[in-house]
Amino acid sequence: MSNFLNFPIIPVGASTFAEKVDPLFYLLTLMSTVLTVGIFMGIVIMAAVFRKKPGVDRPSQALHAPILELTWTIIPTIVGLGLFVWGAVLFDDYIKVPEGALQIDVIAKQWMWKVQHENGMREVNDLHIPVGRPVKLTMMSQDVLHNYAVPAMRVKQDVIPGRYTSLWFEPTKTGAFPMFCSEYCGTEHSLMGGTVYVMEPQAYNEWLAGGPKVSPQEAGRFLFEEKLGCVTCHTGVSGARGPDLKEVFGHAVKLADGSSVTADEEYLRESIMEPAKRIVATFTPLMPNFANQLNDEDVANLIAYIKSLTEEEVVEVETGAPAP
Amino acid sequence: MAVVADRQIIHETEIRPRHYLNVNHSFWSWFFTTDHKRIAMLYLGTITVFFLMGGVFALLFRLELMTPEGDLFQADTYNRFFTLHGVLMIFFFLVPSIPATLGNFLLPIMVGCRDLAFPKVNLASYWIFVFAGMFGVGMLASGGVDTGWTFYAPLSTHYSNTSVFMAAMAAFFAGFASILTGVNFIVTVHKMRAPGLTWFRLPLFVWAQYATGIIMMLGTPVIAITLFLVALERVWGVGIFDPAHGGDPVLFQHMFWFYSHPAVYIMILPGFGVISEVIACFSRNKIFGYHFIAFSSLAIAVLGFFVWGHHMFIAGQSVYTGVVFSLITMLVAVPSAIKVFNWTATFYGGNVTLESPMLYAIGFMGLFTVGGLTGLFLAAMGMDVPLHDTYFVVAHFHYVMVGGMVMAFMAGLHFWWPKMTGRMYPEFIAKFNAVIVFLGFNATFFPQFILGWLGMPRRYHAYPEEWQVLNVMSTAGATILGFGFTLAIAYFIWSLFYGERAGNNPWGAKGLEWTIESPPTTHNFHHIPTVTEDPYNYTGREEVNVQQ
Amino acid sequence: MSVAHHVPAKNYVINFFVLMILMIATVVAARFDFGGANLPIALAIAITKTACIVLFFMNVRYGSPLVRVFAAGGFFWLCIMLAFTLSDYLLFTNVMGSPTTVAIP
Amino acid sequence: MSSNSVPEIGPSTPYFAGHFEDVDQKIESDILGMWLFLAQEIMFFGGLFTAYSVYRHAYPDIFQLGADQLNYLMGAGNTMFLLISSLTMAMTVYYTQHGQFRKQLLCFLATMIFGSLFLVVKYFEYKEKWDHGLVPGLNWDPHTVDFAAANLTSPPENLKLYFILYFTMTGLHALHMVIGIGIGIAIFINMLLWKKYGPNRYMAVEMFGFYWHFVDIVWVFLFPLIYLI
Repeated sequence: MSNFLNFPIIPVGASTFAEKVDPLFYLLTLMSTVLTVGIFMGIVIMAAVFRKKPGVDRPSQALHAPILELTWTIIPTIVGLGLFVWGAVLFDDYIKVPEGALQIDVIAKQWMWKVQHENGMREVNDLHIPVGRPVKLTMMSQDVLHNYAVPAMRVKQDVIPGRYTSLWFEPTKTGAFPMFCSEYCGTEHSLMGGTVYVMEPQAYNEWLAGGPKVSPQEAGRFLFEEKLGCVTCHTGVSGARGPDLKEVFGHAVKLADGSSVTADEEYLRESIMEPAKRIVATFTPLMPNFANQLNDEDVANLIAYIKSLTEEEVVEVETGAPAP
Repeated sequence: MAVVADRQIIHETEIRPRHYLNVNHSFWSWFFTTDHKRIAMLYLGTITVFFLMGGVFALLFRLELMTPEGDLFQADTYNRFFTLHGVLMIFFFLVPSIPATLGNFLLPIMVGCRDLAFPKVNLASYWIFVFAGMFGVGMLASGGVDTGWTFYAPLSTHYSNTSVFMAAMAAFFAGFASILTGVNFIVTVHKMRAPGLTWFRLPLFVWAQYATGIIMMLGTPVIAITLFLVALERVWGVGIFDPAHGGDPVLFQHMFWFYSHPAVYIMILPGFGVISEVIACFSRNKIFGYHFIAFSSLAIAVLGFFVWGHHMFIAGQSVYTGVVFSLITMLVAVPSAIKVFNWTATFYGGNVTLESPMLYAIGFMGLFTVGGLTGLFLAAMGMDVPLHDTYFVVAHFHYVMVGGMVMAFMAGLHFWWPKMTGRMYPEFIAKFNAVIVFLGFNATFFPQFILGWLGMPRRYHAYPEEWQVLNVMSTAGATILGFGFTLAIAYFIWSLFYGERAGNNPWGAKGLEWTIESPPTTHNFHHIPTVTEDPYNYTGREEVNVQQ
Repeated sequence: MSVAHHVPAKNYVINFFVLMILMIATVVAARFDFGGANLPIALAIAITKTACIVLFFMNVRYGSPLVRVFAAGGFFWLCIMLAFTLSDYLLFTNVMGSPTTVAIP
Repeated sequence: MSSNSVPEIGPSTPYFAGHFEDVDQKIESDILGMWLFLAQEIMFFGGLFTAYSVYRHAYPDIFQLGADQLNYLMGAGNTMFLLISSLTMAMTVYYTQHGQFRKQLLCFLATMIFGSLFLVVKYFEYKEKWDHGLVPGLNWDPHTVDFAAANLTSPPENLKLYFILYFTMTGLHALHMVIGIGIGIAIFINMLLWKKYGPNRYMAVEMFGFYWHFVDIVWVFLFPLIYLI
């Protein structure tokens, strides 16, 4: 039971911006509480004092107090203007990126966050950053509106298709902080979150040097679609310059010389490193030789990605969801 | 309605014993009625249906939010539920609630005329609303819609697979119903006032409806064209919000909020009007600062158009524009604050009784104060950043919309129910219910403030575990709230058949509507009255006319 | 009909010819390149034409003050919407700076 | 309307005040109500004009290129038709108020004819756009557009945006014309067969005139903004 009642009501604040925003929030909360209780007590007391007493026939007498009215016109105006100024100053702080901020690019799509660090290091949904250094995220969306929100840092910013937006904050505490998509973006909106890992600078540098912490499939997909641009020929549509690689792995492939071969790891590796050796039927040997460009890990990643194309297809057929 | 027997009513001064409800019982006499009171009753029935539908969706997704995993419904289903809740409640309940029912019924009576300026337009407004409702039902039948009630492009225009077209058209036509009501109100207030009824003798309810009419007339067409463009984009396949050929999704938000922020005032201003009437009546006192309350309604209506950008501080809007919007937002909050102070001051020196309308009105003042004050959090630009699109916003606007508008609507409905139907509802149950609704409401939405500050984003189907307790509280509150509204509907319907007969003026209230029969005759007045006194002339020796 | 206004028919015809001249003016003006001034010129002519139509064809010139207020109000409100929306786009400066190295497409 | 005696409708029958106190109140209400409706219409089109302004500000070169694709002479001709119809409409109201039924009828007929001519020209314009492959979404193949000569700084596909705006704005305007002609035909039948409108009953004609002039005003802005600059 005590465990049940032990729920948070005060969020963790882990950025310099949190330190600036929190006082305003608690001050406003205090002010709101005092005013609400005050007004409510006022109503109750007045209702009690001026209640209609049975048997007593007291004529009502309206209050006429222009000074009072003026007072409670002017004071809220001043308070409102004060809040405006405070809020605007905070916002100014929120948008002005300090010198030397760590530059990180973020791409949002339904329903994932792709993050790339300055040295090309990539991650998905998560974000690793060092403590005590401003971080600037430059963001764009590939489809609908999203919003990068980190409650512990008290920051959020809409991510818009066709426009760059940015967001900066300076973490002050190490730890793992949840991050959410805060602009409704479709079916899996509520799953489009991740974790912001704030690390000691030393640990961050080690992490940064540690190579992509992404799955082999994801790394392969990056090579395939972006770094190497395989996708420009292997588009998957008929008439493309390269064969469709969906449902290739593990299937028999007809070669130009009339024979046929099963597309296993061995054949795929060969096709990448020495493509002209065994050309698939109806295709011309256009593909460049990648033997000098790729290391073994890259090839393994590419093959993992090509494998995943097949597996995905199978999974989708099983669940009965038609491919779009 | 038609069951109300009229044989027992014998008014000595009455020439025609018939009133607007029993003047003709045929179907067509309702279908083609141009009587503003009948149209108001038709509207009341229709929006109640939509309110129940919207409420059921709310309960369903609150049930889903009991557990953090999101295991009761699929994400898709959940998304549809909250969207349908929003669309139905906003376009089909909140916007028409007070103007189209209480306003329609009372405005012509309060300005002392026989009907609204354009009775046929009023009827057209109702049938357009029903037509829109058919699109709404079509939207439900074709699987609902999952874009959120805000229809943000490009999710709504290209990425959603649900019936966005139907939803957009539903809101489009509901908008025209609202425009026609607004135009009718403005013309009626300008041109149809009874002799002697100067602007400053108008009840504050009329001022509020007039201000609402202005927003309806000038704001609604913009949402109509915006949603029309969304619907067109769905059908046509290309559109002006599509980033693929240079369109800007932020433009959609500008056009959307140009209406949808003033729409908030469409929803709350009529509530202010109701509260002014109720507070004055049950304090038996002149309203404090009449002129201020009257002008502040207009000021809110006008300034309300200059603040829409506060929905977009972090949506990619220019910072300088944001600063202007933030400043004006702070200023528009001031008239609302003063209204609350003025209502409180109205109690002073009065003879306060706590009948059910008054309890709802007091509930309104408390909840609206919270709603208004939390609005300040969101209007301060820097403070908005952590709170934007969290449950804090959800709680804030529910405190204004439900704690404000719905409480005011309940207050008004209880206040004028005897006038509208000639029957009293069970007063004790109504008082009890006012307390239930108040408590249920706070239990539902107060935890959401904390959730929002903790960072829980809106429209989340699954959420981290540590937020479960607060969500469970909220769901429990929603159940109580649901019970409260169901009970109210039940005793209102009961009272139609078995309620005690109300006299012409059961509350001892001032105002033209209380000088005529309950229920009124078809053309309200036998002779157009000449008004010689100020409104809320409660001071001085009171003439109680309670018939119990 | 006390509110009936009997404007001489001649006024309508004069108004029509003024409108035709303005129309020709707007076409001619658009054929020349005035640099940035083309848009203001075209808009000024359009506003003048609107004023002619509203004031004379629609009799607002002879209408009650209330009608004038609401007739002007509609146009004024449109200006508000345009002004505030455009303020966003005209004042839009990417305060946070331009994107740096966005490599991910 | 509560009265049992429905007055016979004719050009000399005064208005039936109905729930109004008197006829003046009715007329003033009608005029005010119509203006409020038109204010609503301004905002309705205003949304489109706002979108136009924003995109024009963003892609001035695209809008220049787009305007070059249109036939401004057709637009000018259409403006002329609308202005003539506006004149005849105003004259219709004038002759109605003065009880000159033949002239009233002729002027109103002219209004309808020039309104229809506008739509005919519009049809040919749309057809030309279709033939040139300038209909986004349905037939988009801008082979007649010389993108190279235009020296665009914005992406060429943004031309779609211009044509979406073109079709939406002129289409919505044309829809208003169609509705106007529809109502006009009803009024015309009333005039022709029953001589319904005269010096004592002219509000329907005058209100229709307001609507007609308003549609004209929309075009007054559409023409330079879309065709010329």
